[in-house]
Amino acid sequence: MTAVTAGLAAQLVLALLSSVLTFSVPARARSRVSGISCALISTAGAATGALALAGGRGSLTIPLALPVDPLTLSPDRLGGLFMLVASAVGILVSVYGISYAHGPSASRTSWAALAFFLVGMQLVPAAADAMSFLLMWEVMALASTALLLADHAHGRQVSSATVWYSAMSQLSFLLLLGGFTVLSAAAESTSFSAMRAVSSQSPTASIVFVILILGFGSKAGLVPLHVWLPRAHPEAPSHISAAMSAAMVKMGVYGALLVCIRLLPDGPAWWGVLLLILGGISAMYGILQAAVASDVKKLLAYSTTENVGLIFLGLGASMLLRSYDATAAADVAIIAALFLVVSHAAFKAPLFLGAGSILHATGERNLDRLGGLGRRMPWTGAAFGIASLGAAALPITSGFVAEWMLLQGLIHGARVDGELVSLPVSIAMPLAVAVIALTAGLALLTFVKAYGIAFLARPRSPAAASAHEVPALMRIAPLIGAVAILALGLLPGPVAVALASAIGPEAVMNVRTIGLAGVGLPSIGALLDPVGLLIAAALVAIPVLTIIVVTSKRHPQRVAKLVWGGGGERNNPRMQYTATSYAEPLLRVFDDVLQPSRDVQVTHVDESRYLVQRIKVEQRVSDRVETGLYRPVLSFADRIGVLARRLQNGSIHRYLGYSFAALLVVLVAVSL
Amino acid sequence: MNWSALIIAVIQVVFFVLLAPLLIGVMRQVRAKLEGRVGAGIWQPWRDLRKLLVKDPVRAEDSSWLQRAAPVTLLVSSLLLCVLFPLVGAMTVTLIPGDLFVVVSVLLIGVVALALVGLDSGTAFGGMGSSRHMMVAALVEPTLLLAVYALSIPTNSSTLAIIVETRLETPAVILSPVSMLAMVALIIAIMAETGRLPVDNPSTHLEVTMLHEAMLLESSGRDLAWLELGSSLKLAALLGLVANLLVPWGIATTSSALAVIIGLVAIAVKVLLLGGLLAAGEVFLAKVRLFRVPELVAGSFALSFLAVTASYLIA
Amino acid sequence: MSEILYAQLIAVGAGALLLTSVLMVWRHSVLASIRLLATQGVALAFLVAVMGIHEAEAELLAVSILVLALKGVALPWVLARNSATIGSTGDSSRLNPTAALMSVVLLTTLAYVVSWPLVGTATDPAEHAVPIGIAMVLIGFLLLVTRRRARSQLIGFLLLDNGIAAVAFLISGGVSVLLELGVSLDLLVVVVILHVFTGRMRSKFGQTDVDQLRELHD
Amino acid sequence: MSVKRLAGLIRRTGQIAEPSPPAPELFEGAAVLGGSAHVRYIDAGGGNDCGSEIAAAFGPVYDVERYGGHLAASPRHADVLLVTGAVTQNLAEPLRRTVEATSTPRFVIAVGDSAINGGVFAQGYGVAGAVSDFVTVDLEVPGSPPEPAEIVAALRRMTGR
Repeated sequence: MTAVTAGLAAQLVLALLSSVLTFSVPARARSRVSGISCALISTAGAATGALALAGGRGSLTIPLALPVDPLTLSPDRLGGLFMLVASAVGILVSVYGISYAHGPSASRTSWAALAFFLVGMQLVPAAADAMSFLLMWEVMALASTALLLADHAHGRQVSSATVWYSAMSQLSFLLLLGGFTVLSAAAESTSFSAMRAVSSQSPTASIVFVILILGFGSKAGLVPLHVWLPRAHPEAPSHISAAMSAAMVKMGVYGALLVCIRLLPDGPAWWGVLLLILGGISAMYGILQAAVASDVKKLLAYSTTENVGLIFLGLGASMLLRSYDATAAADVAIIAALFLVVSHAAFKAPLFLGAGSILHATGERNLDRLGGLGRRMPWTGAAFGIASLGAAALPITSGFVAEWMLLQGLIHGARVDGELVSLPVSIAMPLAVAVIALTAGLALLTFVKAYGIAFLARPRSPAAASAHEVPALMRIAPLIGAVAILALGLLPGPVAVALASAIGPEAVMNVRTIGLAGVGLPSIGALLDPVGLLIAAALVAIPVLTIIVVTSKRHPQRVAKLVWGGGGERNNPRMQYTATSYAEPLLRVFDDVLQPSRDVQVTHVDESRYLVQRIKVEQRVSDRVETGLYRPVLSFADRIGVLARRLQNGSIHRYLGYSFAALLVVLVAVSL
Repeated sequence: MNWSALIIAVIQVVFFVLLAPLLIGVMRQVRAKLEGRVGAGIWQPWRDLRKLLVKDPVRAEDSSWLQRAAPVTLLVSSLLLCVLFPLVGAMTVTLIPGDLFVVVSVLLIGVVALALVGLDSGTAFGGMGSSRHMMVAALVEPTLLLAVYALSIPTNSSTLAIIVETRLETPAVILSPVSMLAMVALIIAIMAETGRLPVDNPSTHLEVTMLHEAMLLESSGRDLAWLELGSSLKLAALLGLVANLLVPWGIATTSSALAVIIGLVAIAVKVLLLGGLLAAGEVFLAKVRLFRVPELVAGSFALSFLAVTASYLIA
Repeated sequence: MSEILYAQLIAVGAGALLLTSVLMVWRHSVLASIRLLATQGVALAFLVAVMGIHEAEAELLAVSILVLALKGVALPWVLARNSATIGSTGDSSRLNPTAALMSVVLLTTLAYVVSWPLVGTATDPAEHAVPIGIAMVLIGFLLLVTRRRARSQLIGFLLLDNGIAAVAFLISGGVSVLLELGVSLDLLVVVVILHVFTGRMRSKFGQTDVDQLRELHD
Repeated sequence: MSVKRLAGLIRRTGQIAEPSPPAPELFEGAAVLGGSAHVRYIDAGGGNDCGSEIAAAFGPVYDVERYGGHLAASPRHADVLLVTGAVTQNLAEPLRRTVEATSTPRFVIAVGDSAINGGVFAQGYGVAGAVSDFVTVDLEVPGSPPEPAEIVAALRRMTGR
């Protein structure tokens, strides 16, 4: 009975306990009690994950009555990492939920579902065999569906989002089921350790790889399987969307890693190319949609697709490089991918929680109607701002370190000590760098827009003008996330080493801590010390600040009534740029990709058609993947359904006829 | 910790703070001469800065702390560029080498600070400038990164100082088609990044045609001074980098006083010369339509991409 | 001359060829394209001359002079003269410029991919430049396909021919003078004919927008 | 643009700015500007005559820029406000706002008789008064309209060059 085992058991027990509590305590105490108990579940998960990441071993075996191996939970270092990430997010979400959850999302069902959602999510990476993996996966999926359905009362979007979400997550479940079935059939065992025996070069392996990647990809939100993200995230209660986007999506990533480096390591080169392409497309498409989105939660959802895309890009690049024996660069790339996982969890949680606070304070999700929140909600503003910097991958945040490592891995990948690795690599790497660069640039624009429009300038609507800072717990949770972002960004060295240890001992060779806590990549001779950078910035800033202090004594700042608007009276906030107008140039540039539908109606004055009375411009950007790929399939499915209905018209005779026909068929079959 | 590099870094910062306004002055003067005017003299930017520092800044009620913080951020990011770039000497401070991606991201900090100033002002023009500015920055980044990637390949290191040193030792690298393609791309990218013609007209008064200027419309006094100084520093540092990549000769590789002095003189001459050429060229350029800018950027992107692949596959 | 210098010069020539081809897609004005075409001809001649000097073949030098005379001077001159008389200006491309440039990138990459088996293992720097010749051919085709005006299509055609010539020189270390002479003269004839043709088109239909030429006249 | 053509252009244009007359004495208090006066031009009403003269003053012939004058795009950047024309009813308030929006120390120059005392427009039905009725005027440039040279002289008193 090791500590890890205890931790695993504790999570399960706490989950049951918390659901019992939820149903027993009275309504007014419910949120507090259940929230705290959920936080405890995640704390246990975090502790367990940390232990496992540090190398602690231990397994929890649950015997089944079925004639299959018992369910075994036994996290390795990698699993521990993901358990830690999921649990850390879980803690924030639970704490935030205590104050945030209200109405339907504070119901018994929701809180119980949250408990199971968290435990399922935290135990997926602990699974040591296909059965328990799929079980935990399904617990996670169903619980999240229930949570999403919480305020279904609020109209059709919620229910349609739920339909999309459950359809996609069940699809992914089926794919996983199929993939693992084939794999365990090949390995003649459901335990992951046995599955490693299957050769990665065999055709079976390739089939399994494709199926599983599709399954995990749809959970991770890769294009074209991302359609549920932009629907589910905006409609779910904000703390739930935070949990989904920051933690649950990562389980898809974990699955991909499980397949690529644990179950079927050293696969053929085209696996890497496939992941590279999927990731690149997801990154570009996601960030483009995010850049033109004006619903803040939709924007965040699409940016999740982008980040997952980058993660898969790193994974794919690492596999490609490894298959050409550029191991050093390969390790750097995959460590970078893991860093992206951690960093994305760190900044996406506060972003969604911040969006929740905005929603709570103004009732608005549409950036076009926000503004000036920075002064009205300083704490939320600070957290959201720092998280935006992280999402935009600017120093000294975690996102920057991750992207820096990824780029270093890529540019040093194409050559191993001066020798060209191979043609595909030398073409893939520049393309990958270009994709990352464009993605980073657009992410910059996206989050400058998100923060600038929402928190700066003047309120664009009465709701925003009357905004107020949110309760303490809802301020603290995002701020913790913000602190984490800065901590990861300032002290990346130890983190990177830990991540490398999750990959394997040989990966640890390629990364080390430099200076105070900077990260160094000895094998490719590059280093980054954010603290040093910060110190340098501080040093050069000192003279400037002294000048400011001196001059501002003699020349104090004067506050003028109006912003400069040509001296006119009419200078109202509606004149400011909105999120839509902010993204408009970009929309034009990428017109061919996004294909927005524009609709201009001009009404003339009755007297003369040369005088315009009113002009109405409507512009909508729809998800082309959805309209182009899913709609046809769905309509086809509808048609099948209509045909199927013909079979059942309720007449007894027809049913008797069916059974009679069936009987005849059986007889014929037997007689043959 | 190698102190010589540290000292050189300090020298670079101080020297470029002195040089940057002078560069702007020279460029304006060249332009004025070519337009048949007398020109305000090369010290005018200094006078402007001095004056702005002794004025009382004004800010609107609705604007936030960013109105004061962002200009400083921009200036600090530009100063950091002067620390990280190999301008006077090609040594690297041990823990903060001028790594290409770090440099680019430091550059972007300034870009973001400026964009936020534009948004914070809460005027129509501020938002417009900010939006256009960010779009250009977003589109330019791939070119920027790929160009520096191409330059980093021959040395197999992404540290600017090492790249410059290699070019100093083997000038053949400079003339190689790869580096030529990359330099052309890099220069176009820098023109776009620093808001020069043909992407942006630095001397315009028509708000509707503005990119960079439109974001400053609300700033005044010392805030404006920081923004102006920061932008000119950025231009000076980037020109200095280009100059050292094109003609690395004269840059100090040892920390002897003589070498440093030579380095100072060399970089000053290079930067001012390049600036003069730039200004002279700008006289004959018109600003392209905003929606032709992507075309320009795409062209430079194509060049930089070809530079990278070629450097792998030709040589 | 030393191997390093040789490689350097070949690389410079090849780079010039590639750069001019990209710029031809980039620029819209026909006159600019013609100037670029002339530059390209000079670069090609330079390339041939370098190879000639390196392999000490008088024939190659003769060819290079021929190339210079024809591709560097004669053809552009004919084109420019004709354009000047018509006062032709920009040309609108079917593809939007950004897409065109991106496809140039892809085509060049493709050229590298297809020529990798040929030159991947080669030691001669000249053969390493072969992909650029192929890329020129592809870009020439791109211009032929996307440009609207007959004249700029003609430029695409010439670019294509330059590409073929470049590949021929780089792989075989030079075709014989006779062959080159023949090809170039054919080309000259073609260009002249096409010019007469476009002139007629202009005089008959008022413009040379190929899109407008749908139905046959007698 | 070939170098030859460039050189030719420079030679042909040469310097078309007129030689500068001796500098007038510095306006008291303007020393703070230290030879750099950014100018915001406000047309508070009246005809466009003064406006065109100001435009001429900033043109290459009179070339105020050589004395450190510079047209600013926003009053926030401005040190000197050139106000022309008799202030009309509608523009009185915007005039006040613009002066208010200018960062101190600032100087207001009323250009032209109509700005100084309403000139021919005084008692016009739409005219609210002279500039000095609404904002404190530091310097006056008489004339209807004043010559560019006089406007330049006024600005030189600000820059002191």
